Amino acid sequence: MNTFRIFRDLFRYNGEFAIGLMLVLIVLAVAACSFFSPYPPMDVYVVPPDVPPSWEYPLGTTSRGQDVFWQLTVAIRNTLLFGIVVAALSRVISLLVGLISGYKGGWVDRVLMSINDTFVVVPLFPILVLFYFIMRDQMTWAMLAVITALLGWAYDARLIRSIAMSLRTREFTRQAVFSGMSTGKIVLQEHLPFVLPIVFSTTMNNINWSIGIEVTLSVLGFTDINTPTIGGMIYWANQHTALVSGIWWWITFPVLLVIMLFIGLFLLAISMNEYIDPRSRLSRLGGQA
Amino acid sequence: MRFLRLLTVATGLALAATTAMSQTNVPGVPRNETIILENPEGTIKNPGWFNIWTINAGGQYTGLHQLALDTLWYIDPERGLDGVWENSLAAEKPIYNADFTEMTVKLRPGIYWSDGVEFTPDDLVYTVETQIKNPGMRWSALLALNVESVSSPEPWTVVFKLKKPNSRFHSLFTVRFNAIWMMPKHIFEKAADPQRFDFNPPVSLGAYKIHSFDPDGKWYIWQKRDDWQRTTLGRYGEPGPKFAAYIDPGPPDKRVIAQLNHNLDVVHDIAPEGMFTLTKQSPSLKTWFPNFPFAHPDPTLPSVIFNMQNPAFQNRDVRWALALLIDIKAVSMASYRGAATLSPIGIPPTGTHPDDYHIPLQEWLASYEIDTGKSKVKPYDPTIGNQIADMLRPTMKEQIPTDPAEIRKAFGYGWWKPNPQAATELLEKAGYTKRGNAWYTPDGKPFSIKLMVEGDSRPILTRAGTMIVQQWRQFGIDAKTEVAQGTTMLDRRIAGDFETLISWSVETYGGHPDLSFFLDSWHSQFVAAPGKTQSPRNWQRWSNPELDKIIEEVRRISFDDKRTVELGRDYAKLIVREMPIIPLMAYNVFTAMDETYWTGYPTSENPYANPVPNWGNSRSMMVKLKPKQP
Amino acid sequence: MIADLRSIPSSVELRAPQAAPLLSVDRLKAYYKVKLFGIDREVRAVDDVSLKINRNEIYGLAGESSSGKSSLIKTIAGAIRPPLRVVEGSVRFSFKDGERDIYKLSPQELSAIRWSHLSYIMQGSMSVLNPVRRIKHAFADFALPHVAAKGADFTHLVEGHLKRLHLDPAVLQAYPHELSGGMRQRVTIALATICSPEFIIADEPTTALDVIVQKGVLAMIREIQQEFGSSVLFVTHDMAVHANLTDRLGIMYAGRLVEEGRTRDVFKRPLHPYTAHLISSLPRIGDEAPKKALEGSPPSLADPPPGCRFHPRCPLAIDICRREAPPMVELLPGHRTACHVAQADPARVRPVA
Amino acid sequence: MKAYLAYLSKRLVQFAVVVFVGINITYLVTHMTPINPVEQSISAATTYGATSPEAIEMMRQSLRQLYGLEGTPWEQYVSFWKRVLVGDFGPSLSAFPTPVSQLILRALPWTVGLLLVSTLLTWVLGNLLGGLAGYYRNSRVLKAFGVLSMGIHPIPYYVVAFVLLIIFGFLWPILPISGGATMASDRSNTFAFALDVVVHSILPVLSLMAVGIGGWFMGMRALVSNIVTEDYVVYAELAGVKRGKILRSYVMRNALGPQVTGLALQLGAIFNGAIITEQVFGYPGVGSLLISAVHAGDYSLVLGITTVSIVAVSATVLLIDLLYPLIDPRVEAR
Repeated sequence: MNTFRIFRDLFRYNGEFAIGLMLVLIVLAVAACSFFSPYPPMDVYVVPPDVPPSWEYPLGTTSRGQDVFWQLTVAIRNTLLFGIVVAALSRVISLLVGLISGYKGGWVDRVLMSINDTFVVVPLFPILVLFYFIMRDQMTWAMLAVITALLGWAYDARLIRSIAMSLRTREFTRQAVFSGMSTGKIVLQEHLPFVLPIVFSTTMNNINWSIGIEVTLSVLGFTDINTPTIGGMIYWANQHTALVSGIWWWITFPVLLVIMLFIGLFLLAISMNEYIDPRSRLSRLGGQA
Repeated sequence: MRFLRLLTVATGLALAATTAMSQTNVPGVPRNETIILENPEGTIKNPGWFNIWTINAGGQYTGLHQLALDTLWYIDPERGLDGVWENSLAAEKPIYNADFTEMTVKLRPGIYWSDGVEFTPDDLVYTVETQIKNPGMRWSALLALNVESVSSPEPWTVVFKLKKPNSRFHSLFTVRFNAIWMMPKHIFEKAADPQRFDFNPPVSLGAYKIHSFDPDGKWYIWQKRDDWQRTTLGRYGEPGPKFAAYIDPGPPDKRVIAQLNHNLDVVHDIAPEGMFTLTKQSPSLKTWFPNFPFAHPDPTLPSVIFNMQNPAFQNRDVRWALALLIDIKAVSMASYRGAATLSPIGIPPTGTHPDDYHIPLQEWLASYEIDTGKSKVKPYDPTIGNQIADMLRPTMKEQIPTDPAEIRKAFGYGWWKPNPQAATELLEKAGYTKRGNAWYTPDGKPFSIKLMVEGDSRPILTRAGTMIVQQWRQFGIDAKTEVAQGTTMLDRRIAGDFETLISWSVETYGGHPDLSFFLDSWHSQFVAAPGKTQSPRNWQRWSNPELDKIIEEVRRISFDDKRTVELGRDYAKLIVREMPIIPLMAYNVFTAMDETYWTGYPTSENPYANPVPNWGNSRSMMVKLKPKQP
Repeated sequence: MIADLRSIPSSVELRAPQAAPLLSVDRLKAYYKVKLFGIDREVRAVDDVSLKINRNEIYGLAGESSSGKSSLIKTIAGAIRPPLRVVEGSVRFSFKDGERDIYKLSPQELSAIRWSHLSYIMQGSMSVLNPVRRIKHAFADFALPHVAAKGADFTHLVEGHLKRLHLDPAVLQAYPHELSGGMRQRVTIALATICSPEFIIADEPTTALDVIVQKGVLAMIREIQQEFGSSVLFVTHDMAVHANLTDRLGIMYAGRLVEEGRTRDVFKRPLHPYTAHLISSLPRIGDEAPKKALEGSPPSLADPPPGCRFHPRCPLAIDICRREAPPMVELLPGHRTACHVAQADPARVRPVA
Repeated sequence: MKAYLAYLSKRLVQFAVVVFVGINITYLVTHMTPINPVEQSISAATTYGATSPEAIEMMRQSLRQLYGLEGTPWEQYVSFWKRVLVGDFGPSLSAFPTPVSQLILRALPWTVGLLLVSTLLTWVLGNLLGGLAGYYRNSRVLKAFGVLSMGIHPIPYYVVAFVLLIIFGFLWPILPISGGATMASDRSNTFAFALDVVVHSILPVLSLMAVGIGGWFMGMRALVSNIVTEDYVVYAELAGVKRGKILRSYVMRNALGPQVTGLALQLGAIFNGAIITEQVFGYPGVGSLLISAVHAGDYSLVLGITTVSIVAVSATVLLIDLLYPLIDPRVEAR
């Protein structure tokens, strides 16, 4: 089966996948719109401020004189990119550490897990804030993404390690060892497919987590406020006491979009998981018929 | 399943139970006898520490320096209860000898500490000597540098012998925002080490004494002394509120909510939008200006500060060009939603300053001319305030004043007209070139400017900076804001680690024309070498022989000498010519007062005090406040 | 090997069967109804099966994997969950205290007969015990509701039962992972038989055990059956086990019962070509050439072939086999088969050499 | 037993290493920040008052002495460890001379009280409901709860907290929105004070639960839907074991392992405080202490808090590792 057909069938026959895909596509479409924004994203007072949602400004305008819709397109693009970069980087690290540690065992495992545990126990938030002070204006979102990724892999690495450990004792691994496959090959060819479903679902969680970090840091003002992000929008709305001033659309729409993204990713993850994981596919057919 | 039902019932019950509990009721402290004010310090990390004479150990604006402490003199940033100058613990103004090497203070008798001990010259002598002896104490250095000896040769008189002439020595004991507060000798001499003594509970010299405070640092409650007549405030009559609570009300939105719920009588500062919400929703709101812009202009002057040691900004034409690129109307809108009081000169347009400086200089400003190399331009536009008022009138309606005098008071006395043409000519004169849409420096590099803003801690200035950067960028300069959150700002500002910066290096008394409060530190003798730490407040690191001459002249004349105003105007003109900072506006503080429980707050119509509740002289408010409810 | 196992006497020879069968399955159809990618699909796992099991007998059920035998016993045990559901037919037990139609009972009634009357030894002894609880808890959970004894009496009861089965009561304190595979299977059997059930379903209880252990486990089942006088429905694809243990034997193919008779008769004289194939594929001492495998693979139950479901692989298939499904007919006394060829001439079916 | 002791000692060494490295990382990072506590103190003391450049220079010198910032970085590092090993974090630099430990101890009861209650409540409720939802797949109530918690889960916490605050503090003002207790309440009346503290903690706890519950709920539901297909569950069902018993002893019990580990990590992390909760609800606690310490360049205080947190998290992880065989007997001491 080629990939396209799998997707087509999933879309046609799996409601969760269809809804998930639709939601993610909407979010992506909004992000893509950012390239057609009529206003430079950083400019303020380009439209009249505080206009509620209307025909002219479908999502209203902010107290900074920005169009919420166009601002949102750039914000979601940056936030999404941030989440993806963090997730991708930290997945690579946690996969490497988890698989090697679980497969090699012994002192390699002990050393790697000591490092791993150190990252689990080091309090993330103060470190991020301190880094903000160290990096100062070099603390762009890309930098923040790298640092967040460096601090955000440890927990999942442990998860992957435990799976790799159980795989190591299985029959096919022994066979592979006897047939003289190299460690790298075994890990990549034999173990990775078993680990992928878990990677998939942790990726979703990680994207969500990193967006949360971004928003928290922004709300406290510990990010580069020049780059529009979802957290940045909330930051500015907050600076203008938008909630008590009744400028609800400034906060509601970014939040809605984040919810859509999250639910979309969640549905995609569970439906894809069902497709990838042979066990749950079997259980759909009711065990052995 | 049963569990779910149980949960629902339990939640319902819990909510019902709390409904009954939610009324704020403080036992023994009746709400109608209490004024609740915001302490902008927030939560006090170390709440039980009242020793304000150590550096930065506990809370200061918890009511401690407003209501409990006292010192020799006060200068009100507005008109004052009985004039700008107030002799507080001192019976009269400071008496200097001819060469300013000796200052004599006559003290007021009959003032008592809250534990019944009389305040005497010994307390003043002790305050000075203890601090000199302990270099870690807060005013130790200032006193050690100035004071040769202090003594009380006759009753109620204290004589300071100074190490060198200083015509402004009394300012150390004169409250603008704060000053050197008197220490109770009889308490501190019992402490083993005055630097490690927490002074808890504090003994007051003011009209209020401590009632209770939150061990977690969220609130302090002060109670009116029974013997309030025996304090310096006593001569103005009985203070209205029996209790004064200084609290940490949380982020801006919550301050608005708290005031709408009548749980916070005085909001120190909020975002303009919060103030607009209050004007719409709170019928009991009182503000400094009854109409737009509502806020109280503090005698501080936010400006674009150039790092004058940076070669890029050493050319006056470049600085002027950057000033002419600013569309101040847009900046005013972006920062204060139009509620800014503008000033084109290096003096804040507040208190008595307009009468002394802004109005007399109008003519000079109007005729001031700059030479762009190609043309001569008169950049001043006295109608900017009117333009902003006209711009706001459609949305804010009758809240915008119409009387020209009112407009000038609210929106300032004019500013520079944006003039990109002149800016272009000035830049070209300085050797800059425009290629395509971008400007290049004389040595061919892209002309880039970073403007440092404070972010969260000064949202208004951050907004202004963002707007100015946008205007520079639209002109073809590669401009960017740099956020230096709160403390980083302080570090980088003293280190000179910035290109340009929005902050203030000008702070004045407001109610008194003397400028030495900030100006003295601008003397070139204090300018640090690049890379070294610059001391307050000459952040621009500007040295100018002409300025030095003015400062030295000021040092030679006394505080109340008529010539200070003349010299101040010379300074103002010099700043216009040299533009080492681009003065923008007063720092307008959106202090919101609620008249549900109290009336008689200071306003622009009755400007007897600065309403901003963390200023030391906000104590005057207490004697004017009258209960609204029996 | 087979000869060794034969030493256990068949129960049929000891006791005559009672008149009323303990279990009657009548024209039972149980299908998986699956909606896969939006297409309704029906998997006919059990298709028109009728059989009877008498008191005090061991009935064997044989067939390849995915022949529907697991679905059949799940259906008989009343242990089906969607998407598997009963489409037609009935499953009736005549227990000592009355007759019950499994699919007419309320969930409470069904729970009540479980373990006390109807017990089940599930496939995969490795994983049927909760790995994080001690074995004694499993006994309490499973049996306590069905016996009168409580507290110490119950413990005595369990220990007595274990001793009777030659198991050390100390296993009660153990966790499943601490026991060997054979031991775990014995414990599972003890667990299934604690309430002396009248009917025991044993689903591949010896699969994945090595031969020595297998022998012990089989002996244990036989012993229990004799002691309690229970009936056992014994499922395995291992014909050798059937030969040694069961009294009667049913053969399933593609969701249908194709042959049924006394085990001895079926082995001696298979009446269905598929059975004949199964028997001939048993290894015998002295075999040299590998056995010839049946060509093709079992049909998909979602889309079974018309007529006799075995015909695409049947060496004897004739025209009618492709069109009509053969009925189950008793050709010899107590020996039924569903084969057009055999019904025409039973002699034509014989084990392939 | 011997194997367990060997494991224990190995694990203890690892604990020590992790704590040591962790504290060193934070030490390094805090000392890399450009914020200078001396300058911060000076700025705080002189922001509005009269001052002179010469005086500032004098202050700078005496403060460096007072704060003990003289000496080489190595000497400072060594003296830091000497103090930490005896549990002394030294004086706070932004509230000199108050000891750091005193500041932390004052804030800690609030933080621990609030976060312990909310974390445990969230965990219990989330897992209970998630377990039920995984087991009773057709329950409408549970499905609705699933959708709701999934919808709230991704909303930035700040927004959730603020919306709650506006609803219950402004639109329908039935709950206190600020502080840990009523102003000037009588703390000697223990019962009334305790009730007051509980009422003040309702909104913070609710907000924390609202965003936290979805994670546990979804995690547990996924775990349970896997477990219900396990043989031992199917077998117990076949045996007619009561559903409630199956749910408790077979399904939930077996799903507990990973969730307990997650809980341990969260419990350890509560020593960081809940910065945004504290900010929004004006709740006293370690979080705001930490932020203000960072702002003030008070690395003594930052290090004090992070060290407490690192030790707490490592200790709970260690404890869970050592106790894990109780939850899952299959896990032997490795």
